[in-house]
Amino acid sequence: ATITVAIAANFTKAAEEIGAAWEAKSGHDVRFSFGPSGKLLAQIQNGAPFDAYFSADTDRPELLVEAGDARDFFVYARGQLALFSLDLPVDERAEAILADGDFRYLAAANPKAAPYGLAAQQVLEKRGLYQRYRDAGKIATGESITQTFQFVTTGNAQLGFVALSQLRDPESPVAGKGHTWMPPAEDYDPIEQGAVALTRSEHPEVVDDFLTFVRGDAGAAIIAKYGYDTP
Amino acid sequence: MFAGNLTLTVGDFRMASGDFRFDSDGVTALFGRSGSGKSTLLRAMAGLDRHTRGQLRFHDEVWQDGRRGLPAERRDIGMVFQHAALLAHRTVRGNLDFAATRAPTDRGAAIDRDQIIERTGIGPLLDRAVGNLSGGERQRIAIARALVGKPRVLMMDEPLAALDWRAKAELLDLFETVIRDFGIPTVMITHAPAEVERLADRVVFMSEGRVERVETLKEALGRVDSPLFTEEGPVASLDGHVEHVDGDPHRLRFVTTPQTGTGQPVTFHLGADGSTTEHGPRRLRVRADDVALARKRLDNISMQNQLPARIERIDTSAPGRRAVFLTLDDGQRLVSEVTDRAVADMGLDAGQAVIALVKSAALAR
Amino acid sequence: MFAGNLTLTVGDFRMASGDFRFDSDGVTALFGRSGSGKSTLLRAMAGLDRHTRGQLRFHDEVWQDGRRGLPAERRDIGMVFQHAALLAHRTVRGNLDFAATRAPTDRGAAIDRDQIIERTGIGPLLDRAVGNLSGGERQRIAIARALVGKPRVLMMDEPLAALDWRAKAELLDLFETVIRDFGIPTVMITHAPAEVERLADRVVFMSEGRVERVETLKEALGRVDSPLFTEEGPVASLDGHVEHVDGDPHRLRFVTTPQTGTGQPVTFHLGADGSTTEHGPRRLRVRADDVALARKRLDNISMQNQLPARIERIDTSAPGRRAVFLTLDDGQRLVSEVTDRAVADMGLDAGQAVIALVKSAALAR
Amino acid sequence: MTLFGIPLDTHPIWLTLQVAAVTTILLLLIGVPIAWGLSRMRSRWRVVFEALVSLPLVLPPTVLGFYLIIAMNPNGPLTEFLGRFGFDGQLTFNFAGLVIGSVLFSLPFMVQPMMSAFQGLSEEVLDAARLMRAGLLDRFFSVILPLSRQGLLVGSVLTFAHTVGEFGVVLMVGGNIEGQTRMVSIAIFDHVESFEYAQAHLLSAVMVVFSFATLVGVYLINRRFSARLG
Amino acid sequence: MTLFGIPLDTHPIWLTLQVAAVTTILLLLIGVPIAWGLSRMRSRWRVVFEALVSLPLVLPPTVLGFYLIIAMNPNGPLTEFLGRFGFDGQLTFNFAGLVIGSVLFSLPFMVQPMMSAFQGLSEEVLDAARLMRAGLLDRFFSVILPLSRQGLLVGSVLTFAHTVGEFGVVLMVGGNIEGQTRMVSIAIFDHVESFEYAQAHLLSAVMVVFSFATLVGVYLINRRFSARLG
Ligand SMILES: Nc1ncnc2c1ncn2[C@@H]1O[C@H](COP(=O)(O)OP(=O)(O)OP(=O)(O)O)[C@@H](O)[C@H]1O
Ligand SMILES: Nc1ncnc2c1ncn2[C@@H]1O[C@H](COP(=O)(O)OP(=O)(O)OP(=O)(O)O)[C@@H](O)[C@H]1O
Ligand code: MOO
Ligand SMILES: [Mg+2]
Ligand SMILES: [Mg+2]
Repeated sequence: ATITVAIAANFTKAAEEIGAAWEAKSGHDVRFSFGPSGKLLAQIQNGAPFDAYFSADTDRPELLVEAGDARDFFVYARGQLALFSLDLPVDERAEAILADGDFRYLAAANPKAAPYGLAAQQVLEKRGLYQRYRDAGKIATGESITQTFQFVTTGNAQLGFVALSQLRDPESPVAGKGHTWMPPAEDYDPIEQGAVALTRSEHPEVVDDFLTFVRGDAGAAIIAKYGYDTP
Repeated sequence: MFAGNLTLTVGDFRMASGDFRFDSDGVTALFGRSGSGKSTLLRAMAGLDRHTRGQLRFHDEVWQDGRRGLPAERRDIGMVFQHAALLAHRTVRGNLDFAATRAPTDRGAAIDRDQIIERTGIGPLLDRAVGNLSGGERQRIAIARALVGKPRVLMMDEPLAALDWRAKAELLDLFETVIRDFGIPTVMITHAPAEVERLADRVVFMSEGRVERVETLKEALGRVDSPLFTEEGPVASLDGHVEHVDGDPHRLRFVTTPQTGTGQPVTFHLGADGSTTEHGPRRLRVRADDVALARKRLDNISMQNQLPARIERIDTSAPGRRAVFLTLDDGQRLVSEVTDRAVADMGLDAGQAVIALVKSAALAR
Repeated sequence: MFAGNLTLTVGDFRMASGDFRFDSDGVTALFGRSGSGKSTLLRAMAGLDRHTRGQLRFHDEVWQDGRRGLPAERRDIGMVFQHAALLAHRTVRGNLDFAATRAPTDRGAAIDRDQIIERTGIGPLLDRAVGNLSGGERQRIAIARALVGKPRVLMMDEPLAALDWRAKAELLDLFETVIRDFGIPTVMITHAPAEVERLADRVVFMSEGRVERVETLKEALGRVDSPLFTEEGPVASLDGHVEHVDGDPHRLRFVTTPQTGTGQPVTFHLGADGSTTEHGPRRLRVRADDVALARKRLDNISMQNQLPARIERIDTSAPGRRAVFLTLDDGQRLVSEVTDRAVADMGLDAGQAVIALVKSAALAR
Repeated sequence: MTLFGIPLDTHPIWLTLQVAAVTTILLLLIGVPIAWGLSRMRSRWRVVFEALVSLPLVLPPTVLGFYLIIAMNPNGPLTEFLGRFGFDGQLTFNFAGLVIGSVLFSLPFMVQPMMSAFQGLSEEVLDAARLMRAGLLDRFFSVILPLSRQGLLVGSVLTFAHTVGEFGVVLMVGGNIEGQTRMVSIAIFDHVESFEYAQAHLLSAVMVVFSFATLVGVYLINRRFSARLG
Repeated sequence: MTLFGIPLDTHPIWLTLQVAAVTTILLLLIGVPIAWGLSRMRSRWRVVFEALVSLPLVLPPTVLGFYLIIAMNPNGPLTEFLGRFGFDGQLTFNFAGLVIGSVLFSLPFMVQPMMSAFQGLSEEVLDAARLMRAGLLDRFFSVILPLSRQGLLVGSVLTFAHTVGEFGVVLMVGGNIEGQTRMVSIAIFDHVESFEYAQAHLLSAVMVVFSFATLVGVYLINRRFSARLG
């Protein structure tokens, strides 16, 4: 059978690799629909023919479970926030650079739309900087973590909060370049990415098989490879 | 037959024809000053303006009844617009084809397409785009296009205005052929009295948006105050035909057709006239200015036409001038314009026999 | 003075004027058949087509030299196009204003705008949009617009084609006033020999894209094979002026202007002529067809003008027909067309004194 | 398929061209009559309709898409309404959805240029066609459309190009389903998301080159056609 | 500000209207001459330029935006080039960036309709204007533009409406900085993303109503103007 799985855009690469591995193992087919988590949710709520949903957060999938549209919620990955800059030495003196504000733009994802954005906001708030930079118009806001990443890697923003997975990806355009600092994990709420099986699926067993695979060792290995923590 | 009463308001201008009724066969001329509403009436008759109101019948077909008009495309009219209105996306040939392919097939034999092309002289233009033709060329194409559509009625808005005299003459011949031989009722707007006198069977006079009167050509030419005369003074138009003098191809004369049972044909020697291309039925146009009167025949004068005539009546045509209406031997009318003094000196009066002197006469064109 | 040699290829048509040179003062008529390239030459002279090549000088200004042409907007030409070419986004007044505001201010007194509006009869139209005017109205506005621009040269492409005779007559008067009183050199295309004879000082004959010849009006009227004559036969044009007979406002006569020192003015009684609106210098147009010849004065005939004349020469104008060129007492020329037989019967020959009979004469218009 | 050694999934390309072509054709069928109707409308309400036509543009595409999937929800009134006529499918997340969204969003691109072309037609020429017995349909195809071909060209080019590049609406309404509703614009987006920049650039380049060639071709044909008719 | 009890941040609204207005004006200044030049071009290369003009449309907006921020990045050649003329700012993430992006993306919407309007002008009328001593500039403003106002209208309406609704390019090039470059389209999107549907609907409604009113106004003015001139 063929199942269709909606995947939060930040998980694109990992999902493709997982999908290929599962297809080889199970003999079933999986097709993906990548997109921003919010759009995928709206689509599911309006009849999109998806069998499972991998969000970038936990609120959205839970919403579906509450509405009775989904089941079997689980966290499939835990994202890690990273501060990245092409030329500012954030790896050495991140706190000072953040505190000085001696940069024109800091990129961060939109806290309303992306969990990494909320995490970045929390990191800055912890240091009492968020309001200041926001009011000063120094925060360039990406609608997704990908755009945030592009703002930084193209040099339009001097530094930015991105996902560690984006830096760890071997094909990342900045792999091995620039400077990275990992804010302490306790400075922000865990970035948990939740998945659910959708009740409208016509092949619940196949979906279950796929989700089981994701949770299994093979899946976890791939997920970890792309820079996510696994539960 | 056209009968009706049409109104059409365009902007500030109100065309309210009033009742009119005229035979449609042959040629009807619409005559009137610029801005008098000729084009507006023609458009209303063709059904081109949906604001047209009133009544219009063509024979027993109702073309307009109140707000309801028969759609223009079903009136079967061939129209020549004042500005040609060619289809810019088609060649000359394409324009003719457009009309031809939409012509009713059961009117097959009507008018020969090749002949129309030849007579309008547009043969060399057939494969040209219509965007860059000269003014006269455009007009001739518009005429050809209207004719190849084999319409039941032909309507033309100043079709000859942009043409040189030779093209005019050729097209007048063509119109005459088409109208005479194929009996296509024609309504045409023209500013040229000479065209009216040459072609028209009746004249619709328009003024300030109104049909002032409808007269047969004879009637229109029979009153001295006719609008047709304001330019050149009174004119007579005689029916007859052209023939050779003694078989000499270069000498032509015009022989009139008697209008009464006892009438005798009258012969006019024709002047040099570049347009004298054809024989057969024609009209002869004689300006009153060109007709002198004498009591008897004169010799030793280069006056070719000295015709016995009887004075029908004498009207005042302008201050100090009289129009003398004459009846020729064939029963047709000739007019002479002379001064009051000449009438007095010569003692002219109705009923008298006189000699009408016409130096040479021009064919109406 | 215009002098040059222009070529311009548009599509398949090649206008190659050949060398030409003519005075620019007064009126120059461009005359030729439809499609002969008149409009093309006029456009080339105005600098409207960038493919124009060759030479053109206006007095000592170089208007065209090889590929380089003086931009049209700097040639200071007032143009009346064959199809009016009004600015659709402006009212009638806006069209006049467009030209007026761009006229050189130092030509202030030239022509009075109000007078132009009155003479073209467009006063009631001033606030109208130009989209829905009648054909004649458009043309009159185009003429007014060209004049209010106070151009140095006036160029007109069949400006009178769409007009009724009265509008024609009024505008011809206007042209004459403008050209005479303000000395605006004018080049105009027309198909009507009558307009040429009324207005032109010289005629540029075009044929197949070539300037065939340039002649003064006298020259053009002095040869029997003139293209001006193909329609109506030979015509004479006499200079003179109109005046009242004995102060009677309704009786007019035309008195010629002697051309030689010893010449005497000749008087013509005028026929009824609706266009006889003005006095002052005019031209009288007399068709050869309308002139009869006699050996002596005739009585008892309603012929008003019996003028002594001398036969200058006798040409063959058409098979069987002769053009008799006559010199009047004032030194001007009249032409009479008679048959071969009349010449033989009356024994006419050059040098003889005869009486020219003109029933009544029409003013050229 | 690979090009310059870079893997290239051709399905999105074909899909995009199909959607763009179908959208353009449908808009010719829908937009042209709307434009004609509006251009001939004399009522005072005309301005309202004219404004309505342009409204799809003022909403962000994804938001428009959002409203569209709500409106076309399989349990929504529209699908139900169609159900009464025997329609038992779904309007969204399939080819139909892509086309519906694209048609709606590109409507102004077709209607506006056509309206202005129609308004520029010479009344007298249309009258001449009527009198040559051409009824409305005949006139429309044999006179009105050919004389408005500049407007047709502009409308079609804008519609086609815009549909090729459109992202927000097709993402929402189509659902970006691999092998089914993934259009090139989304595929490029996906490649960027997963750092497959080479593939993203290649796909962009392919679309640009292809579109460029198509446009040049269209303009060349138009030029020939215009030249022939002066 | 609150409307119907729903909070409404008005800054994005003003910003959007400003960007749309400035973009429309700039495109009139840039696009109209381009359209004129192209419409008078007789060279065989013309078709190439015509096609180029439409190309911004075939790339997805976010991808176009991505390429734009690469091209305009503060260390890139363009900024460096401008730096030689004393420019020491940044091209992206500010009002200038929003406008540059919008101008580029909306170029075809202005150029295409204007080109077809220019091509429809009567040569004879332009000739008449020349002979009334109107030089090229004079002619352009007093004859060519007024006679092409249908094209101007279409171009301006499409440009304005499209800029109001555009999302992808302004998001990338503007940087979506709150209070500075956050346009309405992004604000609506944000509200949708964060389940603030009431605010999303309200903001959408405000933009739709406002745009509708603007368009109706524009069409009414055009109608008056046209009616006066028949
Ligand atoms: N749409 C319109 N709005 C306002 N006035 C109009 C409109 N159409 C025509 N007119 C006016 O109606 C009058 C009659 O026009 P029409 O075209 O019928 O005249 P015409 O007799 O054919 O004149 P011409 O001999 O000059 O062609 C003119 O004064 C014209 O300006
Ligand atoms: N762009 C063009 N392409 C091809 N032929 C052209 C073009 N422009 C004009 N012609 C042709 O050149 C010839 C001369 O045209 P022109 O307009 O100068 O004639 P004209 O003497 O003014 O005639 P008319 O008296 O009919 O106005 C015509 O046969 C016309 O068809
Ligand atoms: O849904 Mo995402 O992963 O925030 O782009
Ligand atoms: Mg008329
Ligand atoms: Mg001409």
